[in-house]
Amino acid sequence: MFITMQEFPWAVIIIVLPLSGAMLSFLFPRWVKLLGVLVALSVVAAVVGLGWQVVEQGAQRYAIGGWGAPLGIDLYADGLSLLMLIVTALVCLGVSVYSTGYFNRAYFRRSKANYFWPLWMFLWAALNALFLSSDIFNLYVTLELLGLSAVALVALAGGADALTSAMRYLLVSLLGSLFYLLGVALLYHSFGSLDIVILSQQVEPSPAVWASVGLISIGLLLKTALFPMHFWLPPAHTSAPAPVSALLSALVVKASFYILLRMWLEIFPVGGTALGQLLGLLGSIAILWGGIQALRQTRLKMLIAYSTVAQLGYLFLAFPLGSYIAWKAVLFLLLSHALAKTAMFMAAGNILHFGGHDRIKDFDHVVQYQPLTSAAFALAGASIMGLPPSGGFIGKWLLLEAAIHSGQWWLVIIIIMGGLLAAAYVFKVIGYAFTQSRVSHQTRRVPVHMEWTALVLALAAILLGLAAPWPLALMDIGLPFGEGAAG
Amino acid sequence: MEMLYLAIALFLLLTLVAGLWRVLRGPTSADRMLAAQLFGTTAVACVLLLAQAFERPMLRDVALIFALLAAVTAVAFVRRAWAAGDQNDAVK
Amino acid sequence: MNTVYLYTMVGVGLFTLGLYALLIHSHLLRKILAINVMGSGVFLVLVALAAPTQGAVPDPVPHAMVITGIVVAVSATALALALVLRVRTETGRAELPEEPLE
Amino acid sequence: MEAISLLPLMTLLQLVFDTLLGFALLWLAWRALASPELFQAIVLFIAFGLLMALAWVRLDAPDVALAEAAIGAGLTGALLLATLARLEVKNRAKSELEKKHEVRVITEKSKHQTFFFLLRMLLFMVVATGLVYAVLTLPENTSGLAMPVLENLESSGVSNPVTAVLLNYRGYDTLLELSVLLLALLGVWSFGGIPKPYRSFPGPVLNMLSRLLIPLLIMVAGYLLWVGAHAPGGAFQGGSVLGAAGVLLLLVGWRLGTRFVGLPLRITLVFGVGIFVSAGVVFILLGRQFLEYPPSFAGVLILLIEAAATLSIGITLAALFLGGRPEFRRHK
Repeated sequence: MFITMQEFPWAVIIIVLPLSGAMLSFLFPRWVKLLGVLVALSVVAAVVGLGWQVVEQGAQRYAIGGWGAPLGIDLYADGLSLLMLIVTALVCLGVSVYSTGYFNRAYFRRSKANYFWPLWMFLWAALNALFLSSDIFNLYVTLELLGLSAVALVALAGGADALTSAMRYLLVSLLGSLFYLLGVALLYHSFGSLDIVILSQQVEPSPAVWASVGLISIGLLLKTALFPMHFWLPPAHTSAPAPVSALLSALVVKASFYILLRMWLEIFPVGGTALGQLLGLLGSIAILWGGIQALRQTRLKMLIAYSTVAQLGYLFLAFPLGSYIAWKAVLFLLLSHALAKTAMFMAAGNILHFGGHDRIKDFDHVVQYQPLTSAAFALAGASIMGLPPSGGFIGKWLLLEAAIHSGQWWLVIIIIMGGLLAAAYVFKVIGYAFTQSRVSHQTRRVPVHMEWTALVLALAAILLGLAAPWPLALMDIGLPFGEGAAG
Repeated sequence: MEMLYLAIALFLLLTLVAGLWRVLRGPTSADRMLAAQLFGTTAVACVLLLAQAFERPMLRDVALIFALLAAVTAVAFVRRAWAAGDQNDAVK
Repeated sequence: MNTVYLYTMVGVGLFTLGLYALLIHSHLLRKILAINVMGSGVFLVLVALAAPTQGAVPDPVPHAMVITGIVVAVSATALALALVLRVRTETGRAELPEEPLE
Repeated sequence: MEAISLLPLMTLLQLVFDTLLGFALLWLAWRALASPELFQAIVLFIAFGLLMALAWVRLDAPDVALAEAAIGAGLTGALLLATLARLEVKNRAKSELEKKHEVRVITEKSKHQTFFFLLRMLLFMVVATGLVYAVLTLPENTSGLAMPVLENLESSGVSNPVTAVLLNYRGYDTLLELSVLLLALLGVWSFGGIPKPYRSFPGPVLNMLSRLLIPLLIMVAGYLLWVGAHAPGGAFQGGSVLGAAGVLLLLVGWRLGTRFVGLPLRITLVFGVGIFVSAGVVFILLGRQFLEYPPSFAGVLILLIEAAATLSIGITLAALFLGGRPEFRRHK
C-alpha cells in the first residue's frame, strides 16, 4: 500500500509544506521564527528529493486527484521548473535566516513582525505552486496568491511611501491578472483544454490565439515590469522591508517571466517574429534606461531597484534570438541575478540598519565596520556587472555568443553597454563606502548572521559561474528549450 | 404560459431600467439606496418568472438569496453610509 | 447562438470600459470599482462562450472557474479597500500621487 | 400546433430581453464609473451586480448566479458602503477641501486637450473591436470539457457537475483559492487594528430585523451547503450567506467576546484550508494521489470539506468586513 521512494510525490510536498507552515505560523505566532527556519530547511530537503527524481527519471508529471490532464490539474517538473525551484529554495532559505535577525528590531512592532512569517510562507507556496503548475487557469490562481502576498508584504513596512506603492502595486497586479485571465478564456474556448501540453499539441494560429497572445503577454509583462511598464517597481521594491525587497526583485518578477517563457516556448509559435523583435527592443531600452536611472540615484535601495529594471531587460533579449543557446543564457542570467540581487538587498538592509539611512554619499566607514556586508555587495556587484568567473559572466557570455551567432550585432552592443553601466553604478557605491569619515554618528550593531547570509548568497552567485556545466546540463531535462542541435 | 412569464419578466426589466433614473437623480442618498433596493425586489420577481418560464425550479434559490442579501446591504447603508453622511451634515 | 455572442460582446465591452475608467480616474475607490467591472467582463466572456447550443448541457468547467474568480475578486477587493483606508490615514488622500516617487 | 407557431415569438422575446439586459449592464457600468459622486457610483455598482446575476440566470449558470447574488451584489456592496463611510467620517473637516480639489482635477482634465481624449477613445475602440473580432471567429461548437465531466460524474461523489469540478476534478484550484481568501484576511490584519469603532446603538427595528434575519441566513447557508451536492449551491454560496449573517451581526454592534478572539478565532479561519490539505495528504499516505478520493466515500468527504470551508469562508468574509485585527483597539 505504501509508496516507494521512486514515486514519492515530492512536487506536492514542496507546495504543501510552506502552505502548512503559513497556517501554523498564523495559528501560533510565538513560534514563528522556529517554524520559519524549520519549514525552509524541510522545503530545501523536498526540493533535493524532487531534483533527485528528475535527474534519475527525467521530467515528472503528477496528476492531482488522479484525474489526469484535460479534466484534472497536472503538476509538471522538468529542468526549467526544477532550476527555478532550486533557486527559490536557496533564496528563501537565506531570507528565512536573515529575517530572524531583521524582524527582531526595536522599530518593528511585534504584531507586524509576526505577520511577516505567514505572509512570506504564502508567497513561497505560491511560487512553488506556480513553477510546478501545468494548467493555465491554475497559474492564474497562483498568480493572485503571489500578487496579494507580495502587496501585503510591501505594506508591512508602514508609512506613506510603502502604503502608496503597495496600493499601486496591487492595482497593477490585479490588472495584469485580468488580462491574463481573458487570454486564458480565449484559449480555453478555442481548444477546450487548460493544460499546457495539450494546448501545445492543438494550437494553431487564429485571431483568437493572437488576441490571447497579446492579452497574456501584456498582462505578464506588466507584472514582470518590462520597460515602459516598470513604473511601479522601483517605489515598491524600495519601500518594502529589506528581505521583502530581496524576494520581490529576486523571485516575484521572475515568476511572471517564467509563465511567459513557458507560454512562448510551448503554446505560442511566435518565437523570432516581429513581436519577438519588439520585446527585444523594449528589453534593450530597459537595460540602458534602468542603468542610467540607477546611476542617477542618491539612495542605495533605489539604485538596486533600478538595477533590477535593467537586469530584467536582459531576459527579453532572448525573444528576438529565439535560439536554444539564447534561452539557456537567459535562464542562467535569471538564476545568477536572483542570487546576486538577494545578496545586494540584504547588504543594503544591513547598511540601513547600521547607519539608519541609505544615502550613498554618506556611506563613510561602512567598509571599516561592516567588512562582510561590503564584501557581499562587491561580490554580488561583480556578478551583476558580469565579471568572470561569476554566474552573471557565464550568462552574458552565452547571450553574446547567441547574438553573434545570429548576426544581430545591435544586441552585442547593448549587452556590453549594459555591463559598463552596471560597473559604473556598482563602483559608485563601493567608492563611497571606502571613504573615511571625519564625523562619527549614531550607529547600531548588525546581527552577525544577517551579514553572513548576504555574503553566502553573493558567494553562491559567484560559484554558480564556476559550477556552470551542472545547471546547464539540468536545463536539458525534459527538453524545455527543444533539441540543442536544432537551435 | 411560458410566453406570458417571459413577457412579464421583460416588462419588469423595463421598469427596472426606468428606476435607474431615480438613482441618477437622487437627490438624497436615501432616495438612491431605496431605488437600488427596489431593483432588488424587481430582480427577485424577474428571476422567479424566468424560473417558471424555463422550468428551472432551482433558480428560486437565487431569488431567495437576492431577497436576503438585499436586507443586509440595506442595513449596511443605514448603519454606515447614512450615519456617516449625517455626521457630515452636522459638521456643515 | 445569438445569446452567446451578445453576452460575449457585452463582456468585452465591460472589460474595455473598466480598463478605460481604471486609467483615467484618480480616486482609488473608483479604480477598485473599475477593476471589478473588468473582472465581471472577463467572467461574462468565460461563461457566455460555454452556454449550451440548443438543448445540450452547459460546460461546467468555466462556471467553476468563474466561481473561483468571484471569490478571488472579493478577496482582492477587501484587501484593496483596507489598503485605501490606510493610505488615506497616512497621506490624507485616497489617491495615488501622480508621479511615482523618484 | 400552437406551441410551434409561438416558438419564433418566444425567441424574439428572449432576444429582446437579452439585448435590453446587455445594454442595461453596459450603461450601468458606465454610469457607475463616470458618476461624479462616489456614493452614487457604489449604488449603481450594487445594481450592476444584481443585473449580472440576472445575466448568469439567462446563461444557464445558476451556480454562478448564486455566488454573484451573495458576493457580487451583496457582500462587495456592503464592503464598499462601509469603506466609503469610513473615508468620509475620517477626514470630515477636510472633506470640503477635498471635494473642491476633486472638482478642480476634473475641470483641469476637461480643459486638457480634446485631441488626446479622442485618441484614447480611438485606441479603446480598436482594442474592443479587435477582441470582439477574435471572439466572433472562435469555433462554434466546442463543448469544452462538458463530456468528460459528465462521464466521470459517477465516481466524483456528487451529482452537481459544478460542485464536482470545484471540489473534486479541480479541487486543487479551490484549495489555493481558499488560501487566497485567508491570505487577504492576513493582509488586512497586518495593516493594524479596526479603523473606526462605531458607538451608535441599533434602534428597535434593526434589533428585531437582525433577530429574525440572522437565524434565517444561517439556515439558508446550511441549506445551500447541503443542496450543493446535487443542485446549484455549495461551499462558496453557503459560506457567503453565512458571511452575510456575520456582517449583519457586526452591523448591529455585536462583537466577538475577547475570550474567543485569539486562537479559537484563528483556528476557525484556518479550518477550511487545513481540513482540505489534511484530506489531501492523508490519501498520499494511503498510497493514492494528492486529493484523490476513493469513489465510495467521495460524497461524504466532499461534504465534510465543504462544511469546513463554508464555516471558514463565512467567518473570513465577516472578519474582512470588520476591516482589521479584532484584538487591537485604537483609542480616539
